[in-house]
Amino acid sequence: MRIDGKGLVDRTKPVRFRFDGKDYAGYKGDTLASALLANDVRLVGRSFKYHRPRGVLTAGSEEPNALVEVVGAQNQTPNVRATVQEVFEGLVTQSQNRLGSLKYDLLAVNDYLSPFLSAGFYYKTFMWPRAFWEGLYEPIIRRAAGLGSLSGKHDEGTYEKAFAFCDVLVIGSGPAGLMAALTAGRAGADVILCEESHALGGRLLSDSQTIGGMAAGDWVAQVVAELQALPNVRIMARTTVTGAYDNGTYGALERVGLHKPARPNLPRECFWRIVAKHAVLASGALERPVAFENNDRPGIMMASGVRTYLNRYGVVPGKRVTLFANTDQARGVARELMAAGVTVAAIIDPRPDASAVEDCPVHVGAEVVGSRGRLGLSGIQVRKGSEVIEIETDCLAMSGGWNPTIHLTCHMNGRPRWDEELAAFVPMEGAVPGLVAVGAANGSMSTHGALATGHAAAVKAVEALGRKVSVPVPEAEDAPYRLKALWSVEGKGRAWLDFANDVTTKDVKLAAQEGYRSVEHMKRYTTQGMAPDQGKNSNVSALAVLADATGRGIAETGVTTFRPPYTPVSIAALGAGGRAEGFAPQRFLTSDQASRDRHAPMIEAGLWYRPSYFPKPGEATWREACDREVDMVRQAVGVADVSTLGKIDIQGKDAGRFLDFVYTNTFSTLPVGRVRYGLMLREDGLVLDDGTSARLGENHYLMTTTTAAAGLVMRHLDFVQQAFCADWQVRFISVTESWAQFAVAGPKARALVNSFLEEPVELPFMGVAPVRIGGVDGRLFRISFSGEEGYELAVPTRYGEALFRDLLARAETMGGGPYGMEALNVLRIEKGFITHAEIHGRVTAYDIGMEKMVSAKKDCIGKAAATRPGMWGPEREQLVGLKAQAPISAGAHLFMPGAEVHRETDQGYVTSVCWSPTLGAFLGLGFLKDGRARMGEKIRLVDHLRGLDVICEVMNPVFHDPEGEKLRA
Amino acid sequence: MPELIAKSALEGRSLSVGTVRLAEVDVGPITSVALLPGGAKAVAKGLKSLGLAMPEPNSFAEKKGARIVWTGREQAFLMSADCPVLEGAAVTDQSDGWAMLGLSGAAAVDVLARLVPLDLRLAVCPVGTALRSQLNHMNVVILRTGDHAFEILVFRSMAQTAWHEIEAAAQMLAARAGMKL
Amino acid sequence: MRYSGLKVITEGLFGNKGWTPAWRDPAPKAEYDVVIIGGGGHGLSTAYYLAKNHGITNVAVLEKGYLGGGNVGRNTTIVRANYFLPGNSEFYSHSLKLWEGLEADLNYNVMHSQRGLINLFHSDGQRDAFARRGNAMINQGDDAILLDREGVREHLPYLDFEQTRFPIYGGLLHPRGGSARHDAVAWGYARGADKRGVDLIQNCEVTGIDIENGVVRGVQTTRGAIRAKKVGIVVAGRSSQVAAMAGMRLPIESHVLQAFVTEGLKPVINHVVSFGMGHFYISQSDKGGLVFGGDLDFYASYAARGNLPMVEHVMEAGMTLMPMIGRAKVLRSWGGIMDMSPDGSPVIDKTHVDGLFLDCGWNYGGFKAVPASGWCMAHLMATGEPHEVARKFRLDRFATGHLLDEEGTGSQHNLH
Amino acid sequence: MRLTCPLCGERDRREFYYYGAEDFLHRPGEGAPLSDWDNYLHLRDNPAGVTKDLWYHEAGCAQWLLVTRNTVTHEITGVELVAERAK
Repeated sequence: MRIDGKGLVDRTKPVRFRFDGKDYAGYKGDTLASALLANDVRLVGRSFKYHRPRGVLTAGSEEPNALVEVVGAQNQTPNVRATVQEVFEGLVTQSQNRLGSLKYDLLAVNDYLSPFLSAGFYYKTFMWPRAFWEGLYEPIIRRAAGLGSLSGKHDEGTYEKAFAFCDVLVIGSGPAGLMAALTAGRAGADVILCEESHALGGRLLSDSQTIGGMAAGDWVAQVVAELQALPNVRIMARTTVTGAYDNGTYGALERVGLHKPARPNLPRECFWRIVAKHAVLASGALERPVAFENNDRPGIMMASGVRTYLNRYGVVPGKRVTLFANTDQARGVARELMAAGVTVAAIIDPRPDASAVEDCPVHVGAEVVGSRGRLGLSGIQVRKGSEVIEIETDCLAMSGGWNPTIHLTCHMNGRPRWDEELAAFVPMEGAVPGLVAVGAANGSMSTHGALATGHAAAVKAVEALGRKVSVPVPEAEDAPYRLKALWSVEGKGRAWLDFANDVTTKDVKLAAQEGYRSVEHMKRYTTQGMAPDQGKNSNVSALAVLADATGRGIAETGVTTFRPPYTPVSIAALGAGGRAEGFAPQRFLTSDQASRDRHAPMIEAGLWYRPSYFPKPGEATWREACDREVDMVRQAVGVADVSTLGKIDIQGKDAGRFLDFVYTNTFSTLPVGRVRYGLMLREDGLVLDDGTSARLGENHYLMTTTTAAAGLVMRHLDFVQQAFCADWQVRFISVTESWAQFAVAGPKARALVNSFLEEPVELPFMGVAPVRIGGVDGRLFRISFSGEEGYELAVPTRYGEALFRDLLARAETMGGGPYGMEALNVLRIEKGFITHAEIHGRVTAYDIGMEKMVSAKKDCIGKAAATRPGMWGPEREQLVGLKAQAPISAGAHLFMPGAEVHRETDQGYVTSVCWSPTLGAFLGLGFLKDGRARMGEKIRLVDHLRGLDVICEVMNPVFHDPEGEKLRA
Repeated sequence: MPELIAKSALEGRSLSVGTVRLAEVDVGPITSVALLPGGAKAVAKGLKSLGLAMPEPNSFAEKKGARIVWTGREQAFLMSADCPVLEGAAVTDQSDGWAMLGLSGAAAVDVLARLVPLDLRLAVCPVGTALRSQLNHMNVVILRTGDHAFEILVFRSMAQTAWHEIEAAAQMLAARAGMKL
Repeated sequence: MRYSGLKVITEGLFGNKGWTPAWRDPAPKAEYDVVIIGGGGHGLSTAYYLAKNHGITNVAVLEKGYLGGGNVGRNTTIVRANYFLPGNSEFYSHSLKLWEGLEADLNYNVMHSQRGLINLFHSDGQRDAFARRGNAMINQGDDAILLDREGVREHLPYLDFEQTRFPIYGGLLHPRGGSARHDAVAWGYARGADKRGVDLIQNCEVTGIDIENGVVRGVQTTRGAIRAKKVGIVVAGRSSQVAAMAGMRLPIESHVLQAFVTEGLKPVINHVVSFGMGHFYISQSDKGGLVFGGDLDFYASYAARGNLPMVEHVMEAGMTLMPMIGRAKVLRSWGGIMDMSPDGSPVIDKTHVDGLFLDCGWNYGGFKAVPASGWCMAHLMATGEPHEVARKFRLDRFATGHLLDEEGTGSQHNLH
Repeated sequence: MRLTCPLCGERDRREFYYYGAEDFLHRPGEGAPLSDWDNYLHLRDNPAGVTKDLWYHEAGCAQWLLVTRNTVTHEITGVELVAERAK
């Protein structure tokens, strides 16, 4: 019901929205919860386990009951707090976690079965027969559990992430936060003020008091106006600081577009990483419920919630309101309701010494012991001494006192301190370096306390920044906070602690009875605190009940750990930018467009895209194209872009010495103008990478790495140089991106290459020379990864596309053309060249038959560790070639022909395979126990997954031209 | 003989979104100058011919169209000028390895705040600052060339991704514009 | 007390008044035959199998905090046997078989659910590597099925097959893989061990290990000295500190691994799914929360909490792979302390001290190993000989080069 | 988490690569026994408290850093360049 003359919603701007198929009207500034309450909708959800009818409990993000689905055009958003979601024109929402309608939820039967569904019941049953767990019980449990639903469709929303930096981060804009922001802002510090709600002011918007002689709302407006005018203050509304991380880093979620209809490019949410030199936590406090029998009916609400709906939204959730509270502060709710013309049927105050003087009946020393009303509250039972009276009411405002909102102070493992007087946990000072809790978050419950501590923390922060400031603290109420702790009311029935997960005092007591006495055991056994509200409404009360049940004090019982996020954060916001190709950068070759023009399917190679093959008309499969390309290279000439290989330019007098140290073999003796294959080990003796390095000048080398290991090798070289030889005359830098490099291979390679050169060069095998191509300085290498006479032609990247297109055009006139990754792979397997399929991190130089490349004359990285006894010898699997007449597969395992096939008879495995058009056979590379001693043997290849069982011949892995005559031609 | 046509990474592309302008910038030659141990004096002498010196960390300097940018320990990129002979340094041509993106406009700093984990407040990052960092998952060098202007050096092969991500950030910012508290 | 459906009903009818404690809360005795340091999953299962398999019941489990408070209570609950190196594959195969009979054995429903685990691959090379793994699994007697892209689509239609950065080539399905309710495993073993006479002593921190002439004599604790003929160190997460009490320097570096759970949702993910091109794996709990994680934060840490870069990486991986989870909200994030070894495999071995045994180095694969680790550690402690499925988990294998490196990333602790 | 690179200044953890303990700097000399290599490559003090470890400013200046750090609180008390460290 809406009350005239109350609230901050804009009554000139009505808004239509929908809930469970029915249209309602609210106003701009309403939350879904306030608008539903204004429309007298009390039943908004069903509880998690028992499917009990539930209504709005709070007016904040801690809401455990009023969770709904927001339905969008493409996606729906589950578990949205109706108390946070602002209404807008066209908002469509629906209730969740029900089977049937919200009113007639078939799963409400669980409520009648509750005696059998007590804490941990599932650990004790559903065990027999075994197959029934997965087949029957578990699917039923899974369907009944859960809350809202995802649509199952890709989230098409827009999300954003951002960084921000400031001197002082103020978290919360109640009296303490505003005062802190104002103080720091006036001092000239860079301030970020985050407020979870859409409006600044915190609880000053929810109650009626005066600050500095003016109405609190006016004071808020004045301060906000000043802050907005300060260029050094950034106000972030609708922004929840969700986590405190190391070294002054905070995570924060800004709800950018959730209060508006979707718009192109408008982020729904933005996840901020805020780095702050100082932080002031002014997050206030959360009111806690009291556990009494059936305290979960729609219409039973937190007193602070009732107060917020009245003052901020102009809504009363009932016609006959009752108040059950154990503090003087909560009385204000009743007074404000009465002042607004609402009937307050009774105040029930458990404190025997509390005042009985109000303009309504007051029962002191009394407790609410029960309630009635199936889908909404209709009455309560109140016990006063031995007498139980019935009071008609449709809204009970309850308050068991306040818990300071200390969560962020615990995110770095800080343990809070129990304050007996407040009957609450307060932050341990310094628990998060640089963060100071103020106001109610630190147990200063009065408005004056909030203003004073907010001011003091800001003064301290700005002084640490070397600034000075003088801001008077305005006068405000400073009433003492006086309560008698009341966690639960004695009674027989179920009294809820954790509304969201349906955990009652009985469950907590049962946990204690069964030995789950540690607070962590209790939490895990009962699931208390694990629901969407993260125990905000129940943690302290539950552990108080546990403390009582185990005969310990609350301080001794301790709390469970608060972990980030403070309120749940969508995966999409935290993962903004990751959608589709955004997950990792895309790297494109200069030949990319030319390859696509020829319809080459492009495949991911690390971050790069490389052509798989170049189909010709009439070729139906990749194999046809691949076979043709292999043949083309072997018979004529092929061109491939190999620019993705890592290239590192190494200079200095000690460059050769440095290469000797990082490679197993020697490079200092390499003549200028020559190239050598190098093998690089990790310090643990296993192969890191391989590649060729060229000596371009006396003190100048060019190292090549594999595509996959380019970054790894650079990091490795940096480490070796900086850690072990920082004083050597050597410097290096990546030139991978500086050069476009093309392999030209085949019997006609020389002719093709020479047709490009201003002056033809005669290069020996493994030679390198500077060349000029069409007026451009380039480099020519005579190296081969195919076994044919091969060259690599390098030009500055800007000329890459032109050179590639020209190379192809001329190659085609010679019966040649481009070849892709598939053919490249076949060519190198035929030649027994290894890639990271073979050097997969578990192989030694010995395993690949290169132990002789480990120079005995010098130390090198990995040399010593490779001598460990387990790193060599016949027990190890060694690189072999495999040849078969039937298809074989990489990933297959090897066995002795005729032997049984199981782990213990396993002899090795296959790493690479191909059909070799050159040899007319299926070829493989693999690792076989003591393989080098077994050339010529037959071996059985078994691939269960692909259904292959083939006898292969074990061979030297260099199948094609084993003497290398073609290379040197 | 072939006629090799040069192509920059983004072929000189430019774009405006809201108040932000993004364009590929041609900076001419880029040369890495890495001091060898004991080489500082000789390099200083060589750079003097351009009126430049090895820059302090996190800074760049310009003289008569030439620019020298700090890029690491005892390392700098000389841009927009041919590199003189420098004894005492490893000198490596980097002209083709990078693409330079110019980003300017009142909201340029807000665009970068979406992508770069750096404190770019003017007081902390004044004009003349050069920072090696990341733009999302890409390594970059970021130069503050004006109160509202930046230049971003990104690996050439990733230029398209960088472009796309900056553009997307700018569009989201533009969509926010006009939304008040 | 025996748990059963009937018992739940009768207790329910009588107000659940008859349930008795799942375990006793005994004071430590002056002497035991065996002391197990560490009341986590592995320590509790070791005690359980010492009693059950070897009849050794004069055993104390000493726990610094509360039972099951370490990694067994803060993992992502995945149970699988999909290793490919001999030494690992037989061990995890044995463990999975124990899981399959665990409810009946413990009379405690640990909710072991074999929902199937799918490792996705995104290139031909990855497919071949997974084929090698799958074949090894079958050679070991376990199960594996190689799915192509369409096969994956049948199981996981919600993946982004069109736009994801690294296309889905297929997946390796391990039908017997799945998940379990982590706390219940610790509690089930605790209850089983307690029933067989083992003393479970909580809030009892070991402060020293008594060694005389190379022979272990007992331990010093915050609750007094306890003599013991044999002592087992089963404290993954704190192995280096406890081993240091016996003068040992371990091949272990401690790292933080974060994990995440969302608010409850109606069933949407049936399998356990892992992404091959970023660090991301996910399943949905019976309560409805999506439980997921990624890689280590990568820096050595005992803080049991992480930082945002890895959080964001995990979420970005989730968004490129299965953007339908975008609107699920992360409810809670936490961290566990991992014993990272230089080859990614564990140690179950004797030490240089007679009577002192070590079970450590579980990296981030310790949960599924709980049954077999306890089984093999109990075997080792009872017989003095390694169990046949754990004989390669030697402490000296790094020195000798007999590595068990499934990832192939080498002697850098955080890369496994 | 933020580290202060001696060259680049204070930066987000995401710019850095982590290797491991300081031990990796103390490479055994030629001919050292294999037990020295076991110590170097594998065995670690792994303290719950102050440690020194190796980070690489991969997205920044490409320098290796020796960081003094508390593994329990994550407090960082010192960062030096490996290439210029006091030996």
